Amino acid sequence: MINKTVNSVTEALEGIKDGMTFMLGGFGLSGIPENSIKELVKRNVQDVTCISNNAGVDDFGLGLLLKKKQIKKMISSYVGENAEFERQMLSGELEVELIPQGTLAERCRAAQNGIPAFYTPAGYGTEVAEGKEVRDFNGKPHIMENAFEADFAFVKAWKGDEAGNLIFKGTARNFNPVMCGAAKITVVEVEELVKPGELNPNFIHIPGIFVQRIFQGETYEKRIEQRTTR
Amino acid sequence: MINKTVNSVTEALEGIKDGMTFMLGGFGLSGIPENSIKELVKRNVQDVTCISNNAGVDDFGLGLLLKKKQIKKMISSYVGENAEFERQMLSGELEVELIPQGTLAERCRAAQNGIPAFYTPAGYGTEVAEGKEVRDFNGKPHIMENAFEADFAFVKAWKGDEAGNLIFKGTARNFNPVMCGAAKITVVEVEELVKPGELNPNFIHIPGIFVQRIFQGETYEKRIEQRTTR
Amino acid sequence: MLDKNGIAKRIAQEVQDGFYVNLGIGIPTLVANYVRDDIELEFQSENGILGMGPFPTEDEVDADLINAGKQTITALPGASFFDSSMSFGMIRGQHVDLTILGAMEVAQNGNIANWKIPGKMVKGMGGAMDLVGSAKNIIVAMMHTNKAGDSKLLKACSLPLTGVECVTKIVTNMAVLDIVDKKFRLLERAPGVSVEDIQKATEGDLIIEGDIPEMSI
Amino acid sequence: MLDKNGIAKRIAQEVQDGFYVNLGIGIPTLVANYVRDDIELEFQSENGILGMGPFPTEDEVDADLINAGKQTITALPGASFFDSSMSFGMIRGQHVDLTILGAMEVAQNGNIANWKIPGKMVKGMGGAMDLVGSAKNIIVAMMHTNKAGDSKLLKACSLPLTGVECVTKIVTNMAVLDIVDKKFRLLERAPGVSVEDIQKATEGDLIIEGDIPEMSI
Repeated sequence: MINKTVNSVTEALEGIKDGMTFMLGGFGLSGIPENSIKELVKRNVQDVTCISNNAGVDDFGLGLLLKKKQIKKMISSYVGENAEFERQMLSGELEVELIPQGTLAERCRAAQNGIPAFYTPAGYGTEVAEGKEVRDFNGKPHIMENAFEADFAFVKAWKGDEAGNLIFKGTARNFNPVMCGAAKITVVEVEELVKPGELNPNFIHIPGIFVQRIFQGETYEKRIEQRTTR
Repeated sequence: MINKTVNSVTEALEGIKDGMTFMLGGFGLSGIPENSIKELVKRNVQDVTCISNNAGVDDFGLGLLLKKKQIKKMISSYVGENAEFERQMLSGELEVELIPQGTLAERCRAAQNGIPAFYTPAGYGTEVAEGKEVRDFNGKPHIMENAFEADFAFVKAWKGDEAGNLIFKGTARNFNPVMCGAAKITVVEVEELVKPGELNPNFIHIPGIFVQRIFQGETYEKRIEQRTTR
Repeated sequence: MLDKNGIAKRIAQEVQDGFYVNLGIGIPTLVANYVRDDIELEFQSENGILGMGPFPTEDEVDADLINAGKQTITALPGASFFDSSMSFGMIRGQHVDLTILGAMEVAQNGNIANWKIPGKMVKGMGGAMDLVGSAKNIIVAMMHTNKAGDSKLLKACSLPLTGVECVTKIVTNMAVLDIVDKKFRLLERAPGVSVEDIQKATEGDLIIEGDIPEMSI
Repeated sequence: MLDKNGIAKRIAQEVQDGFYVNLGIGIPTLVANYVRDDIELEFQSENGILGMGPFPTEDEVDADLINAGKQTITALPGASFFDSSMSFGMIRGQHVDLTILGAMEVAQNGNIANWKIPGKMVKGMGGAMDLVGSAKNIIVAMMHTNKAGDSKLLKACSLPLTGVECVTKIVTNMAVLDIVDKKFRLLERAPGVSVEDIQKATEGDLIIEGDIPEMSI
């Protein structure tokens, strides 16, 4: 068993530098790596490119990095919940690349799996296809998309063991599994870190081989964006 | 909940025809759809193309179809355990397309996921690359591979529920999950068919949307090829 | 003239037995409330759940269980959770039978625009481009005209596109239409709305054949 | 001259702390028996397990738990099971650190052939083409010559290739070699084997620099 545990978020983020590209898991505020994000804010790393489906809200998630203007460029699919984001984007302070959500997921998965490029129909005939190769398969046009390249992936799992094996919970799974192993270094924070053998090997969502560092997060706010009840 | 259960293997294989292309899960004899294979032999469907990592052994698995000369073409990665197979292939009775195991898996997964083509380094510079597009990514040559097209996928899972949700066990998982939804009709046999809600939704390997028909297999021999003990 | 719930009610009639359905944010979400209960169907939400149930009670609220609109939800028996790659595999692989989504504009060739107003509003496409790029069956739910009274059913979209020649049906507060030969074909009128009202509110070419029945909802 | 276990023992020295290792069928499988127990490592088997353990006891035998050689195995604490797509994602994505496999022929440019003898034997490549197409670190374990006494270390492969310019190291019953400037470089001799013996048994160009030490195994 190869032990992937580190003792703290400080140790987990060793090696982050200005100008790097980060992947961050989560959909909306669900399943975001809260502890790693806080540490990124604290270290004040600058000019970073973030690949993340959303950009948080004004006072939580990636919104915290946006507020401090640490982000040079965002690669996302939906950013509608963040006023500061919109302001920085429309004023030109923030570079933004919007791409289809499924393409975002698959470009992560491609990086994880050593697939340099693939074809998808998503975005054909739209701005998204500009400058990309178009090719027909079965009479239907598709565009070629490339695997992402990133320096760090910050992932949040529910449970993990010391070997880096991960289990996610509910819809907090989202982009987290496909970002594991999709960057040079994958940093995972978990709600509960257990000993090897405590997780059923049949129900591990992501094997430890895709993870370089794992630590137990200190606290989780798990903020809900739209608390809707019946 | 959309109910996918059928009452028997007979009902499950409704619509199979001579000349069709089938995908069959399993690695060696582990995780093969034993009941569907028996029924294919019984129905004596002819001139079929089989996409399956291996070709069984002389008297079990796909070997049973080979013996009856039901198979026109095999698409596999490794066929070394089957003397009758080798005889038919070397004599030219059987058409054989050998492709790398990872490419086989990914071409299934591509079909499942609506990815018509992708690039892989596997097989570059070998017979496998003949006639295929070669393209450099990051200075390394890759070949383009297409998603498979198949009429039926025959899959074996450990447990399944009436909604078609599946759980596999151990290394009997292998190619089974990636073939679900990769053919026009996916037929799944399980060791244990349970009611919806009995499987933990967090630990379902394949959601029912990828499955058209599910039934409980009558018996499982689960033959072991290399019984090795210490 | 229909309200939002009326549009949802009418669209609910399009949902068939055995359908996996993806509902967009806004009016489409309301469709779930009006589907007949004698048919089998499952709702997929692209953030990673199949078998989505109603909103939770206060006790059931779980931050780890939301839909694509970031609303808290529940999971029905037979539900499953999965990652974003598999979720869009379901969509791209045409395993989802019906997609219902909103739009800012629809053109008579089936083009749709719903993610960006240059210089003003840029929320992003989310999963919409994947959905319209692959779905066999796409119903648009929207108001017939915008707040300024301008038609949203156009000869050509003026906003950046979400997808090309993909919309199959449109249900608005005034009418049900489909797309035939790159034109809008009027199928049904909303209660109290005349064919002339619809003609006036539709910029694109409109096919009107025979008597146009009133919707029954 | 080494026997198969000797080759495996020597290769075991190449396994480093923290390595994920894929072992091919045959001699490579034996490597697991000789790895130092003071380092952390995990064995991956491409049919879908990471953290593969030793063969089972009679009681532990499970038809649903085999390795890529179809042998019954066990799973260690911290193991995981996965499908073939993810398994080859680990391989193609270069997450596996070391691949050890057998060969029929290796050429001095790093080409390898191990899956087909035209007209005679066609077992198939299994996962070998994926492994050699992506692995950063490929060690070939094989006999220096074939049963007829002909060299398996060639100027150019005569059999259909498995991969091109990919082999990094070769451990045979006679020697340890790596590949430099498209030539074989002799690194170590097996006990009792002279440099001349190796020269005679090697068809490809051989770089011999200084004294060639005997292996310590």
